Amino acid sequence: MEKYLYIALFAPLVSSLFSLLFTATPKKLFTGIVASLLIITSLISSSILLTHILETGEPIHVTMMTWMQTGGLYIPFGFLVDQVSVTMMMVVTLVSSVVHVYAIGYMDHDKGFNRFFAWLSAFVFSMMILVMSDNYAGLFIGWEGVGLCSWGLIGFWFHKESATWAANEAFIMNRIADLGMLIGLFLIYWNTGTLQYDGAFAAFHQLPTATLTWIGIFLFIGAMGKSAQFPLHTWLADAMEGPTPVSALIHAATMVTAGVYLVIRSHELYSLIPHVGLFIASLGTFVALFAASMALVNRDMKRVIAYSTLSQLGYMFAAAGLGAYWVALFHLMAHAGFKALLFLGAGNVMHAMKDELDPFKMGGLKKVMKWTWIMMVIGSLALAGVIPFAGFFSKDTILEAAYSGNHMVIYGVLLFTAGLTAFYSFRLVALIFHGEERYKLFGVHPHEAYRFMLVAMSPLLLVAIVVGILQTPFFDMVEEVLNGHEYHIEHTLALIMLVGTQLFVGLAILYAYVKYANSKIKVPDGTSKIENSFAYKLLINQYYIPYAYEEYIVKPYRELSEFFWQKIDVKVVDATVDGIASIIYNTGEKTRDMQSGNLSTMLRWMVVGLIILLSLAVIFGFTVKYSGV
Amino acid sequence: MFEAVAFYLFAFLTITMFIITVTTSQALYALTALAAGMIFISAFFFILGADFLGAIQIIVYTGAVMALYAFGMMFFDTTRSVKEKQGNKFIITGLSTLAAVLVVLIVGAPMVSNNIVALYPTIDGMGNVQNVGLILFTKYLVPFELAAVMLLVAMVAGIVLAGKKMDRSITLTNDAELEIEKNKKVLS
Amino acid sequence: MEIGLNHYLVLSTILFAIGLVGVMRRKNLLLLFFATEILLNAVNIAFAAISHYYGDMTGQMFAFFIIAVAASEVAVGLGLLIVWYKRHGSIDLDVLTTMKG
Amino acid sequence: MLDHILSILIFFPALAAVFGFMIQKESMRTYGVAVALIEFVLSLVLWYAFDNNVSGMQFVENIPLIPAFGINYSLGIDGISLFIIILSAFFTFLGIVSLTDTPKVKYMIITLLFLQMTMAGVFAALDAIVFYTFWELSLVPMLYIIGAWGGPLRIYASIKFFLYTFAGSLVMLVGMLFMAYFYHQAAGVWSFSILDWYRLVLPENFQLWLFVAFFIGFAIKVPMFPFHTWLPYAHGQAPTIGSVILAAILLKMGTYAFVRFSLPLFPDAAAYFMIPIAILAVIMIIYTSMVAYAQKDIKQVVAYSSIAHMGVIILGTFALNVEGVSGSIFLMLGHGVVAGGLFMLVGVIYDRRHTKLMSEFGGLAHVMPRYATIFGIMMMASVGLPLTINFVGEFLSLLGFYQQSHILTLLAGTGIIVGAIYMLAAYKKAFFGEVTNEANKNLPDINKKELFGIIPLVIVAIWLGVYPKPVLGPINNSVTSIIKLMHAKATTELAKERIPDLTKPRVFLMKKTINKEVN
Repeated sequence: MEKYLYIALFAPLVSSLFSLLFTATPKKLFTGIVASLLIITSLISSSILLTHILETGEPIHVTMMTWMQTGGLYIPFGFLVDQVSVTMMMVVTLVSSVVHVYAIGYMDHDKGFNRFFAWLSAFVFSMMILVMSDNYAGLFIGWEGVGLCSWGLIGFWFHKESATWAANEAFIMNRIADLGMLIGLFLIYWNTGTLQYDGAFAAFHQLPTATLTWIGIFLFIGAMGKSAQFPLHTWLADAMEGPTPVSALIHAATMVTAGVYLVIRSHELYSLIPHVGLFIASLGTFVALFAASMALVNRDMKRVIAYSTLSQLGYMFAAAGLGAYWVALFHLMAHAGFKALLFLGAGNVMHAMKDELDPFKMGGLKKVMKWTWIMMVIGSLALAGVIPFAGFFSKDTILEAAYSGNHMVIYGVLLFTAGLTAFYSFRLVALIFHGEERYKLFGVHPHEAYRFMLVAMSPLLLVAIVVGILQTPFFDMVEEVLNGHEYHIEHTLALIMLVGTQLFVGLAILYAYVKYANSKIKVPDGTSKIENSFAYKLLINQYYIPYAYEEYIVKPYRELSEFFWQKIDVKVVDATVDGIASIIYNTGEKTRDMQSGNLSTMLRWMVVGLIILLSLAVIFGFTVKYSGV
Repeated sequence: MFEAVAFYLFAFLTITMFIITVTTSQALYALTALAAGMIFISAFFFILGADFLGAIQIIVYTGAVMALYAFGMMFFDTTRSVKEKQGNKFIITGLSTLAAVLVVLIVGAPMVSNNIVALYPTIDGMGNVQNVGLILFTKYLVPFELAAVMLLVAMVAGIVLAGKKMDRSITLTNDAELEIEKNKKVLS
Repeated sequence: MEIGLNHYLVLSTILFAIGLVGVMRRKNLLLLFFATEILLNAVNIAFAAISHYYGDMTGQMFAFFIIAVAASEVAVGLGLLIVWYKRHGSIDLDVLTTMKG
Repeated sequence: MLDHILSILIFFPALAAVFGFMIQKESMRTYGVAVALIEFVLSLVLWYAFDNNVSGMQFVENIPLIPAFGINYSLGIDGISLFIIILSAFFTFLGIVSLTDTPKVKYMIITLLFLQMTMAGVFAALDAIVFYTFWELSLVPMLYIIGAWGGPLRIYASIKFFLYTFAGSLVMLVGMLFMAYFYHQAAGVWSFSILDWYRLVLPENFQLWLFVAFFIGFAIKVPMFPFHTWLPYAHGQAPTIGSVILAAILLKMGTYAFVRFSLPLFPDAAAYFMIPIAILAVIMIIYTSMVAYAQKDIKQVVAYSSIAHMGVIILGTFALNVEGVSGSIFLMLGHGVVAGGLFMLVGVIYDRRHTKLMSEFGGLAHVMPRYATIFGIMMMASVGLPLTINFVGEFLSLLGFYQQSHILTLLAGTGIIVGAIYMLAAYKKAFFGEVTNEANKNLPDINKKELFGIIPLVIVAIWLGVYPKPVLGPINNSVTSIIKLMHAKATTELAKERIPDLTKPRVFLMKKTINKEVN
């Protein structure tokens, strides 16, 4: 089995290095094909590992080699495949295989084709390290690695100012969170003496709650950055500057869920500190609502989906924070499927619309892009949580978990958010695929995507449809590791809740259709009443948070830097040094006059010197005399 | 009483002479005043019982040194008055006084505290010259010999230095000749 | 009115001061030499006086050597002075500035 | 030969440099490369012959120079100095190989070879006077390199560099003389041998003064805030090769000396001054990172980033535990490789455009993709991405210091954020966007000779990031023995508490929690 583990891990690396060889050369189709094949190899190996885990239930644990060893610190490259990580591996390899194949079509005309695959495969490799590592340090390698690849991929079209800006923003925001995670690692090491999961988890039980709380908080800060939780969320929406397959893979399915994975992985820690868990859940709930509200009005197709990702991540954190780790993982899995599907569908639309992102400028695309339409609708249904699609099972369980944990506020907010989710998803679908064919005004001739791209998307479609049925087997698989339990609410109540939720969601969908699928929709020009309302402005400007960051953090930082350099470094520190030097130099210049060569002057100075020496002698004599020696 | 009268008299004379020496603008006056001052100083030596030293003072200073100066002055143009353009006189006087006071302080301090012990005490019943001789030729024999050699060297040096081109006088050559000579030197 | 050591020391101080004044204000090298002679003699008086009042011959010995040194100095100094004068035609200190830094 | 390998390492380049005067101008480069290669191979032989299991000094040589004062020509290396010596030979080699069309290349090579002698000497010396001699001698070739081949302000920069560091080392010399005097007082004989000094336990107040004296000398060399201002000038004016050697090796002398002198000689003082120095280090990290962000000249960005990294090294050194000190030594190597590489890369673009202003560039990734890739790798190494050489060092340094202070480590950790900010901003300005400047449209990509200089650095940067063990192992051994020595010598309670006792079984559980420190 170790063989498959290594294949699953290193196939993406090989793929990346292979593509790297051709980065500086023009497009070569075979790099895409080879890369995809290698990723699929990784997927197959992961599947073999999954079957192994399902059959035996035995986790596979290997230690490849030592990484760092000094003092009491020992960090190996160790890999662990258990029920949790194999789930993540499946998610990662499946989505990335799909995205790789899809990208062959999507990046068809791009001159950075080879480079794209190098980055994309490198990302998969980092993600595999992240999920497979058996210690926190290894997780951190993957953690930073995915950050790097995300930087490279968001800024893939580096000629665009906005893209590079977004790339840097994402990297730096992630670094802020990484610092938190690093501190968490330090705390774990100095308190438990190891960074291995098993050793650390065992030691956690003996630690005081205060220490555990700090560890929990710092690790969660790390998770907040990667999973774009408030207040570090702004980078995710801006990250949509990257190519759409990247958005699907990194900013929907895998990387952003790494934070959730971290919390699930550290469940032994978080179950010891439920108050931190509650904070996580509350923050998650808040983000779910907060992000959904921003998605309501946004006029950028990809950003809407990004906000919905943010919102769904909030759901996952809500679940994980409440101790329902397996539910969080399940929602992660389901979400990866349908969200990647939505993104890739959006990618098709973008391709058809020549990179147009405003859904108001589309409309009626159903006729030309039937398959994409179907996929988007199914993806949206799954996202909205309509029975019997994937989202229904996972989201409903989260609601149940909140309800049975007696967290009524969380429950209520999450329920309300579910409605919002349904609304904005179908607002998007309605605007893009139904109503007037507004795109004709802009002279675009949309066409359906390549056939193989659609085929490539089909596994995701499958996931979005059927994954819900797998809930019970999935629970059986992970319950051993995650100490989960199923949530049983009284039958009639459960039924009422189910019907109520479905009705609510259904109404929201209906409302979205009624409002946006009719022929009266025009391209907004900023004059309508709603566009001038306060709420709309607040939401379209993302609560003015990016503006505030720019104004109150970035600008002051830049000015302070300038100040430090121009004023402090040059005018104070360096000037002091030069001042000392010039004092000495000027003393020399001045005393040069003494050496006029005129004997008379020199004699006078001699007398002065004589007096000084004599005075010193006298003073010294007195000190000797009166100091009692 | 006699001692006091003599001290004050000679003190007054010495100081006057030396003040003339350092203030006069005529070189010849200065020379004369200096010679007189030297002789008056020897009076102090006699009062203090250092007869030998007094004799030496007269012989060496007034006899030899002053004669040297007098001969030396023949080479210079001593007839013009010496030009004296000095800066602040207070500084000069002040500095001098301060230095002098400090010297006294340093020299005087051990005596005030009375922790001085005679290294080579005078032997009673012996004349001053005998005392001097006794110590000079025992304890200070080497310095004495060195002083002798030094004097010899100084003599030779003085002759050699001053004796170059004794045959020509600069005061008597005119400027044009001097100019030519200077150019020659530069060329060579 | 007994004449004590202090009287001699004060006298010596006054003479020394006069000598220093001379050293500092004289521009003519020859007259500068005179001033140094005054300095030496001022010290000589002090030595002789101390020697007398403490009954120690060392002071006289020093005065003796000082005289010797003074004599040599005059001999060599005058020789140099003459050479200098021959070369530059002046023994004014203001002209002697070849050592300007 | 192995008995005298250190002497050979030190004096072979010097001898070769002397012979270099007789070599013809045309064949000088070949000669220089050959000599540097032999030197590098010798240093590798040294590594091969080095016994990893011994924590003490190896290849010791001892020849009395002035026996009356106990001054000996005494050499030896341990796990700490071994790799820095190898690094210096490595950089001399790469530097000569990648030397671009410098005027008077003959004299440049001779100077570099002399410089290599002094560098090897500093790191191999076991006698304070020998150490001091090489320490000061190393200034001369560098002064010459900056002053003769530098930019327009070269005279100012070189004089500043020389006088500043020289003034510091004079204070250090006074400290050394006092140290020898105290040794004389205690042992009755004079000795300048560092190993002898190790055995001397000084009273705390003496330690404090001596520590300060040594500290000033080392801190200027490092350079620590606020003694750092000579560095930007030196880097700004120095030719590429000068910057490379300066950043890669010469700065390490200061931090190396901290480990070699300050820690084992004055454990109480080190513990006493730990927090103030750490505060300085934190200021260094954050402040210089911000200053780096404000720079307009890409070389200055790298120069200031060097200072920030040196701050992390200082922090690791004064963690006073094995993790931190090992990490700081590893980071010395890491920073040497990475900063040296970055300076070389800046040199590549400077050779093409004769400017280093970022506003002159933009969109270079279009015209020079290979160059952009390599620069990107080195930049990411500099930012401290895992699996690159800098991460290992930074991680261990911060990890080590975390034991001593939570809050200071947290503040120092912001260095990884601000570090990313200035590096990415600089990279964005120079490489991303459209090519706007006409002059950049047809720049040739990085060529073979430049690649030959830079690729080994990239390989080392990644190799030691993935597999640091062969280097970290020997370092760990030597550091462990130093920490043991420090704990044994510590006299004050504070020092006993701050320097871990390695003889006892380790107890993990931190003594103070964050809550305590916050309160």
